[in-house]
Amino acid sequence: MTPLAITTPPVASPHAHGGNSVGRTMFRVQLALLPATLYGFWLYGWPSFFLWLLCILSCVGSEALALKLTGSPRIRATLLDGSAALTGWLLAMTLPPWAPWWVAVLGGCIAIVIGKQVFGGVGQNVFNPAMVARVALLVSFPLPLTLWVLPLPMATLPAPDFVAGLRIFLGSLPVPDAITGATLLGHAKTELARGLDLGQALAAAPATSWLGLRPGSFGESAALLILCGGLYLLLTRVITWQAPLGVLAGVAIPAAIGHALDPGRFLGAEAQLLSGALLLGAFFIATDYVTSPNTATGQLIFGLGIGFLTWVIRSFGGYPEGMAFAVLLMNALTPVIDRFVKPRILGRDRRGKPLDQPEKA
Amino acid sequence: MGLMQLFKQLAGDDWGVHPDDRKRPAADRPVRTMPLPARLYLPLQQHLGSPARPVVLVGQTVLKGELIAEAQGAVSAPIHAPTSGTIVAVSEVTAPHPSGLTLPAIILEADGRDQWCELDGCADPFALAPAEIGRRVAAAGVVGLGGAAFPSAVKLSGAARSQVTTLVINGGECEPYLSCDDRLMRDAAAAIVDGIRIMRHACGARLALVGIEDNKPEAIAAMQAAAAGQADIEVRPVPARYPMGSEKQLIQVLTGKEVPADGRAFDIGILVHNVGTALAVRAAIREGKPLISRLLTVNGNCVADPGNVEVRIGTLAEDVLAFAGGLKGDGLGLARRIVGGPMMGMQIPHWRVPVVKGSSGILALDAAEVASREPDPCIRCGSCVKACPVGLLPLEMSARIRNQAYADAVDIGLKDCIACGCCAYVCPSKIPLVQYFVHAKGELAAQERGKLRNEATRKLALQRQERLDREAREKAEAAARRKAEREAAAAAKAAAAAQTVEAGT
Amino acid sequence: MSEILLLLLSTALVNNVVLIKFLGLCPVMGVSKSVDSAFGMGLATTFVLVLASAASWMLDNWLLQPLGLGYLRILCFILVIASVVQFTEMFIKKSSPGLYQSLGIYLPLITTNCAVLGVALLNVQQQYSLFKSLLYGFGSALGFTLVLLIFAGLRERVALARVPAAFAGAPVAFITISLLALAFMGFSGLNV
Amino acid sequence: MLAAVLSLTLLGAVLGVVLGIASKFLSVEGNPVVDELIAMMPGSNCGQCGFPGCSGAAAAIVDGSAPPTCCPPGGKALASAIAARLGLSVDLSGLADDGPKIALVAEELCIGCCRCSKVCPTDAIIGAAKQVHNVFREACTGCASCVEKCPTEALSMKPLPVTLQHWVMPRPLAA
Repeated sequence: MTPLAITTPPVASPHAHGGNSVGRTMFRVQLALLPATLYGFWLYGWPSFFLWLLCILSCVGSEALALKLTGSPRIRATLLDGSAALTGWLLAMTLPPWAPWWVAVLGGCIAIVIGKQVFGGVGQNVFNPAMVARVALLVSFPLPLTLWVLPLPMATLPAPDFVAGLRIFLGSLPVPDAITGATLLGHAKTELARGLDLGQALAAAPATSWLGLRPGSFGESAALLILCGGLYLLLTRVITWQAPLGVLAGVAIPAAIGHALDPGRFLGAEAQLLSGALLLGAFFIATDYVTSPNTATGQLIFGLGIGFLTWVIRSFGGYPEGMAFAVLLMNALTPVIDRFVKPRILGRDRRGKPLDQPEKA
Repeated sequence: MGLMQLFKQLAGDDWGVHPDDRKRPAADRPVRTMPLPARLYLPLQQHLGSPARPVVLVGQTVLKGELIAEAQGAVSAPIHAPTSGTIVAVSEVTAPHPSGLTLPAIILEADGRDQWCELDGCADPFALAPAEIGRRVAAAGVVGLGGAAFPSAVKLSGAARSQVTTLVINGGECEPYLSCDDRLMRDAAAAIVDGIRIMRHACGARLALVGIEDNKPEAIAAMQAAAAGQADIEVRPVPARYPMGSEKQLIQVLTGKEVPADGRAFDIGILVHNVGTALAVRAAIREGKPLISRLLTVNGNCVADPGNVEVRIGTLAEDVLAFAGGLKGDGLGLARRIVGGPMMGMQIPHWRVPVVKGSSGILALDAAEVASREPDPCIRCGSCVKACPVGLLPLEMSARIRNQAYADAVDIGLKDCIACGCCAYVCPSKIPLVQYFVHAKGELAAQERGKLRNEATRKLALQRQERLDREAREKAEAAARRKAEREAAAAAKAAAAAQTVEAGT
Repeated sequence: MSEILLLLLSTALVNNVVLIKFLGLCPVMGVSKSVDSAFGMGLATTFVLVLASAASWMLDNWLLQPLGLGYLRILCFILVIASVVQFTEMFIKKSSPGLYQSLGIYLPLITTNCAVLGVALLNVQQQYSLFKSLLYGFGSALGFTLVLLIFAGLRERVALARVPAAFAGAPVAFITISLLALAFMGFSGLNV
Repeated sequence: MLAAVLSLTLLGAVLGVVLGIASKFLSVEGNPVVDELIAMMPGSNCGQCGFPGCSGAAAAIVDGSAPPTCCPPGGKALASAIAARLGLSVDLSGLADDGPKIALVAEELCIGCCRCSKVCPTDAIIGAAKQVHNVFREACTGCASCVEKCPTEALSMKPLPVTLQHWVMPRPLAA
């Protein structure tokens, strides 16, 4: 009998698939970001919308350009999986809401080209692209990156209309001084530097943070909505609980201890947790698949590290906010964590030696 | 259950996957027996170990159940004629294997009489010595029917030697689509229990545990009823979760013990057999019948009339499918042909592949079921790490294999991989992880062979060097000898000449 | 006690030799392809750095300064460092041929590792005591080893990534270490 | 001036003595890595690497003048083993390894000259003078030294047929 010609190359099992896909995961993360983003538009008006849009466009554009230059055969498929758009979205969430247009363009370029495509594209990078861009921008352009506006419902001036918003965004209209303010952490840092006691300086700060009614990054808006998004991701199993819990605990525990020891010197746990990019970072940045450890234990360590470093930089460092630095530092440590924290292989002990065989009776 | 699940997930005990089992409706339909096909193709290697050696000649007529190929070597199994007829050839047949390569096989033309040879049954197996049971099981060519096809007698006698205490009967059948074990347990529970008792007697275990996934309530009920009077046979439902039917996982769930890596279940006093094997052992001992047929599941969206079919070993998949109503729409929507289950089964290049002892199913899947698509790059989501029942890092291993760093992949556990397919099943990027691992294992085996070859070469080169030295030495010795002889001769001549001169004077 | 800790932390993290002072980049780029050899290099450099800090301090305080030979400082320090490195090299060659092989030329090149000479000279410049010099040397070595290890881990990951051909090898390594330096800027201004 | 000269001389002398003593205690005989590599190589001294023998190739690989892939009979297996031992990264794709090959005698062309069997490093070619030669499959290492010696081009290298036991699942196409 003559074997018939094989038309397809041989493939290995399994011949079934669970149906999960990269696109679905990215879509769910974006869905989880949506409430906080919409609320952010309401808080900060048109300029923030332009910032958000341009960040995403810049990221997607850079991705397309980079893929074209590297001669990738799958440009469309890669763009459609939504990872570049998500990077842009997350970058926008960490920027001051009224940052000028060139910040968005440059940020998107840095995030995608230097943070991601240089390493080979999605899944290959070692640092979180959005955080790379955020830190690079902060270090290079400290002024526009620390210009915080008051949420419009709190401001004395009326919200800028579409045209005024566009002009502010394009830099042809200066940001009115009347609506700028300082973030809670920045305020704490300057007050401390002036030798003031934090207890007096920030009497009733955290209460407004739940609703986002204080100056801050675009995505820091309402802690409540970020938390809801995070819980949605947890429930749909897009993320696991280890990294977020690690971040929150890593900040809360030292903050609580420090506050108990010297309330005038250290912010309390609640103020630390609700301010800055902490919640956003805990649920959306620290859970980034690519740049966090593979194992549950590793992710817990990773989260604790981010939390602790954030607290250290916030409390002792030169910058008021340390989330982005902490994320990058722990990203760098991820391969080391992965090297030492591995799941136990069935039938072996933690060191990889086969289990002892019991003595036969 | 939901809460329990959540707790287990929190505790990190969340191995495996929960695929859509798609066992019904095929599992609920009664078993059909397939009529005898015209020709049977019996590969000489249907089991793990060395291939069997044919003991028949072309043209010879054989009776049903007659030995046609004998076991050779310590780990091997004989092959018997599934029906009476004439041996028409000893040639090659396509193996149930993705490579599409052929295997040597005996081809038997059925004469239609289906006449049994003389069988040597035993009314009271418990009077037999355990070793005798092992011998009979070996002679009947029984192999593990769960899929691995390891000769059962080797396991039984090995277990008896290492004094196992527990016999685990694997009724997990965790592969989606397949329901032949389910069907056997529903229809022949009493016979299976009898087989279990015989095996327990043969291996000397005290307790027999039957593990059945809880998605088969009818089978659990039937087995529990059949084992009712037996204090030492316990039927235990286990949670439906793939790969529950894998030996090490089932042992862990049933007994809480862990088989050491590089070790076997014997080492912790456990012997595992499939339910189908229990039935085959019973037939071999009680009736003296060799293993010549098996129950298999014909399933998949492309099959017109799916169900479980009793098939003679050596029947072509083509004939089995024709019996099951053929393919829908003449196989237009067919995306993949599989022997075995969808998670670990073998893709086959065409349907002219024989059913062997370890074939548990024939699947004809359409494109929606296969859901194949071009893979994306790994996004390191870690789903595979969570799903891996062995605790490996599939993403790291595949990245190393992609860069051909096979030794590095072994360092992080490639050899512990059981190729269950959980990682590839959950991968959002659809990376064919198992293919990477199978490829790497193949490459490593090839390298190992290369190493052995190098060693053999060195030995041969050394021998040649010795030979050359010896030859040179012998040549030198011979030359020396000849020279000595020549000199002696010359001396003698000279002496003789001197004498003549003397004599002359 | 807290002063000791502070000095260690500040030399290891805030004023990291590699990422902030840009000293000793040659071995960082050269021996960071695998974590194991990076660890070996880190140990070797730590040994040399600590020993060289102590030896150069003694040399400076007990010989050069009393004799007024400050102008011979660099010459003498290099002599001492070279000897220590030579000794280390012999020791590693004897005890771990594999590590010796994988460190290659970078092992003798510790001699010219500017971190070593730099730390020895900085010790003199800041007029540290012997104990503080040792601490300073050790802290710097700690920072060096830490960065080397982290960087080697990152490079092992990057080696498995699909880096575009134009960036493969050294370019992507430079980008990686620049991003690492960016991350370390978070420690700037750190004071307790 | 004198102090400077003296102190430098003294320093140099002391350090020199210390290092001299150390080199006595820490001396290493030969290069153990080369010996290890020699033990790994096929040892048939077939010469395909371009070095006089396996030990020459091992030394060249260790000092870096030859790549670990220079041994064709060793194939990928040896190359990756050597690379692992030396901690080198090696590009295996450059190695022409399309499966093992063995020599085959075309019987109708063989004149029984015995030239091939003389060069075979493993004595894999059997046959007396004026008799058709044959290659002993198990002993042939595929070094191809015999091919060029054959005056009638009766010898050729043929790939071994792939069997189920030797088949390797192809690597998935890169995404």
